[in-house]
Amino acid sequence: MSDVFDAVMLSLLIATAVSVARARDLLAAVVIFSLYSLTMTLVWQHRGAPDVAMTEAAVGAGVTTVLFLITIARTTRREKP
Amino acid sequence: MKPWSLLLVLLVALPLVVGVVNLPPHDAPDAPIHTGVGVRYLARGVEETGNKNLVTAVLLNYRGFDTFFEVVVIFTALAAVLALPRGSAADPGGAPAAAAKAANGSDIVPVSPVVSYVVRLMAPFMAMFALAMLFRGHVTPGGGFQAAAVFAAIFIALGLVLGPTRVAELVPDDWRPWLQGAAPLAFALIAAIGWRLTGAFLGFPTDDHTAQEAMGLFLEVGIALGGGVILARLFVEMET
Amino acid sequence: MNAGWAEALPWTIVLPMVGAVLTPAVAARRPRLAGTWAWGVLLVASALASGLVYQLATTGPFSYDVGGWAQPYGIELRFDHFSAWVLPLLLLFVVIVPFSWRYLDHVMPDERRPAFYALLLLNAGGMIGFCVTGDFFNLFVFTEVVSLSSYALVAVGGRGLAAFAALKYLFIGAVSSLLMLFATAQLFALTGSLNMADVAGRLADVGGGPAVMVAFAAYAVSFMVKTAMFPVHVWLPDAHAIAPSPVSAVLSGMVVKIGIIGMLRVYQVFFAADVLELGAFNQTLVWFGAISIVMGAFFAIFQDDIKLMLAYSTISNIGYIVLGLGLASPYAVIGASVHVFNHALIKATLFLAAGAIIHQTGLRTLSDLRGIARRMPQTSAAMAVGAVSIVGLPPTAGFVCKWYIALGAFESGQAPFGFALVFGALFIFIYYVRMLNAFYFQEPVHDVVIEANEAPWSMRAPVIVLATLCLVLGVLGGIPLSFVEPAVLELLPFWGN
Amino acid sequence: MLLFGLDLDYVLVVVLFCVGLYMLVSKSNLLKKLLGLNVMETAVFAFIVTSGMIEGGDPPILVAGTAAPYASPIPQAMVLTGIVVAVSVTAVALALIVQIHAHFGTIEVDELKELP
Repeated sequence: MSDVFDAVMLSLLIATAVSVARARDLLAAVVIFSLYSLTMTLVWQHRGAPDVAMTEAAVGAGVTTVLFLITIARTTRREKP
Repeated sequence: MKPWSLLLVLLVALPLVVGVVNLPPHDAPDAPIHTGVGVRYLARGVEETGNKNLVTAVLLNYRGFDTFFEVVVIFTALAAVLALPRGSAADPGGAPAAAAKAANGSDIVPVSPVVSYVVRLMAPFMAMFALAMLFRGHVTPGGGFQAAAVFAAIFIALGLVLGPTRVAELVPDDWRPWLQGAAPLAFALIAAIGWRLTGAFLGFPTDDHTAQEAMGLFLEVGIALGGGVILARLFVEMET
Repeated sequence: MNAGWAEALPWTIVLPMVGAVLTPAVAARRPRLAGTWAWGVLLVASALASGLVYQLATTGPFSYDVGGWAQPYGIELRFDHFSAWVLPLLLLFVVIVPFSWRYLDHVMPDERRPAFYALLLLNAGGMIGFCVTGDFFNLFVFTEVVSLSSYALVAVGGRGLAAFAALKYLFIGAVSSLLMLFATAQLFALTGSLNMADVAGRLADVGGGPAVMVAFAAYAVSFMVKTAMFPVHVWLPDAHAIAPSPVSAVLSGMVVKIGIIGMLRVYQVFFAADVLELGAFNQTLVWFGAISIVMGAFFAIFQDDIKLMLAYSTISNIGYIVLGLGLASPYAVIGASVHVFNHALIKATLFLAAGAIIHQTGLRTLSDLRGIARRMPQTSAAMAVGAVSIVGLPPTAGFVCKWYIALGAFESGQAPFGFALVFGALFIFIYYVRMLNAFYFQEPVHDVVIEANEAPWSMRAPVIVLATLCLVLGVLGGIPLSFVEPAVLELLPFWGN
Repeated sequence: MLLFGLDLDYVLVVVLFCVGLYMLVSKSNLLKKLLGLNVMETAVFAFIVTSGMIEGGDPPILVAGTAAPYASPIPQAMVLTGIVVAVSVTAVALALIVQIHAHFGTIEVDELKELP
């Protein structure tokens, strides 16, 4: 069971990280990045680090994402090819 | 794909892989990480610090000096953002374009009344959640930083609904410098008190659990308050 | 355990930090008060630091257990001969801050000053902490305080290019910090401890191996980036040239040196554990150092912008220090350790003098500043002293260190590098002669230059004090040399080769 | 998890680190670079948390309902500090990016380099 959870989560991590790199729409990239952080949160919760998981969820996925969104609103949403 | 970047990444990846696969297996109970200094924290942490959550014990007691400068790092981020040129024309570093944009009035996107209502309804409950994390941090997961992030989230959510300037008014101007510095100042104060009580900088009286708990709580409140205000201020500074 | 001045050790770090946090409150009504406040805080911190150095001189290296936790369970602060660098560092800050009082008039409006001085104080406090900590993770935290404040200080002078230079610096610096965190985590996974002395003991039990080697390499690369050595120097010239002059003096003179101090700390651990064969590594340092010397000097020749020229000369001088460390012979290492300080002094002189000229004329290229010595004789004289000093001619501070490093090259039987050093000095000589020629012997082409006046006293005095120190330390150069000698001789037997 | 004798958890961390590094060095957009840096940071944190795990271990919170063995608390404290540092660096970088955009009207390095 645990191995299945690990395998799913780890592949999700790689998939999200690569999608962040590939997304041309910056808004999408930021949202996927926040998904990446949240996946990481689950992994850490699973690995006996609830404190770290909560901090990452609040700071890494929450505050960082909001700051990124504000920046996109003030700059640009498209990545030039 | 840019070949040079790929080559660089591979050049970095190779040693890293060699480094990590040669580490002791991470799950094993006899790995150095589980036989090193951590043994004492697990064996005597509760008795020496009064914290059942040993992560909090490490953060505030054993390695409180690190946490002191961690909160200094967030303060540095705020000082950095405040030291950067503003959009005003009087500012030698400021650009005229930004000044024009600022004169144009706020560029806040109108928020739907439903979202606005929900945010205002949720704010007190989120605050309660943050307080629960703050005051139960020594026995359950959570603590000052997490509470700070939730406080900041409340600020930011309200800011999106009401506009950043109105949220900024929630903190009186006279208090602002003290609230922003709350976390490092709390640490400096506790360090001095510990020095007085135990003769060691940032020392906690190991035999007096009431005093220990009070000092720990003071630090957590300081971190939550200072961290929350700084994160919220960063948001306001970037929005305006 | 904690006797005498040792009690002041944590407070010396905390004082500038708390001073920084209080700056906005102190200067809430009158923003200009921030400068005076920062100066006062630094003066008190220097007084504490002199107490620490006095203690070191009388009783030898000492340590302080933060929170009273016995080692290796808490964080240890350790004050040894390399940490003594905090005193000159603070004294240089004490000279640089008054210079920025008036200098900032053209750079930023009053309301941003409290944040600027707060950043300067945080930078100073972070560097003190970096030099005295005896704990690997604590070292990382202080690195971040120093780096983050440095990124911001680069950008305070203007939008646009300054922000872009700062951002480049931030990206490279953040990767370097990450490598450092990675190395720390790896050492922790290998030994289960973070205290430097304890890690050294446990590493000896673990023995060598690829993981230990990778941890060492990660530290080495991370610190090389921080010092801006040859292959990873690209961030430095723009960042240091575009920052306001007092900031350039801090960055070029002091912040890049944390890489050297960090390297010495990591050496102390890995050498004491005696788990790595370091001959090849030292040889790499020697080569990169030599290339940095020649390349930095070479690029400096083609710069018209005086601050850009000084920035390239920093790369060259860092090359001298790294070359000295890599040679691993007593003379060379002593010379390199002292050059950490002497270069800071000389670079501060040059950047502040250049800043005074830029502040008075608004011009910053050699071709525009022709003939400036007629109107600003004192500043130009200081600049000349700095130039002679950095070339390494005898009666000045720069001579002693470079002489020692060259002696070291011959001593360790690597004479060709001694010649590289001389060759580099020749290049450096060329570009400073170019500068002095423009300042003293060419006709002014700009009306601003013809009508320029000496800078106000708050700017002129720091420049003159620093230039005088360059001369004084040239004569009394033996004092710092004999001060670091015992520490170096203690470290050297493990250096390997 | 082991695969072909390699510690897969650790190797995965290096893979994530390299994805981030690749973004940082090859993307021209400054925001994408910064996202890459954040991916790298999170990967290093994952490495540290993983190094503190123990087989069948509980979180290091010594209350009723948990039992030995416990995961090591020190790596977790290190990561908490690291996360806060990371968000500080990100905030400063974003402020700089906003400034660059306000001044030059672009955040693509390729275009910024062509400006005089």
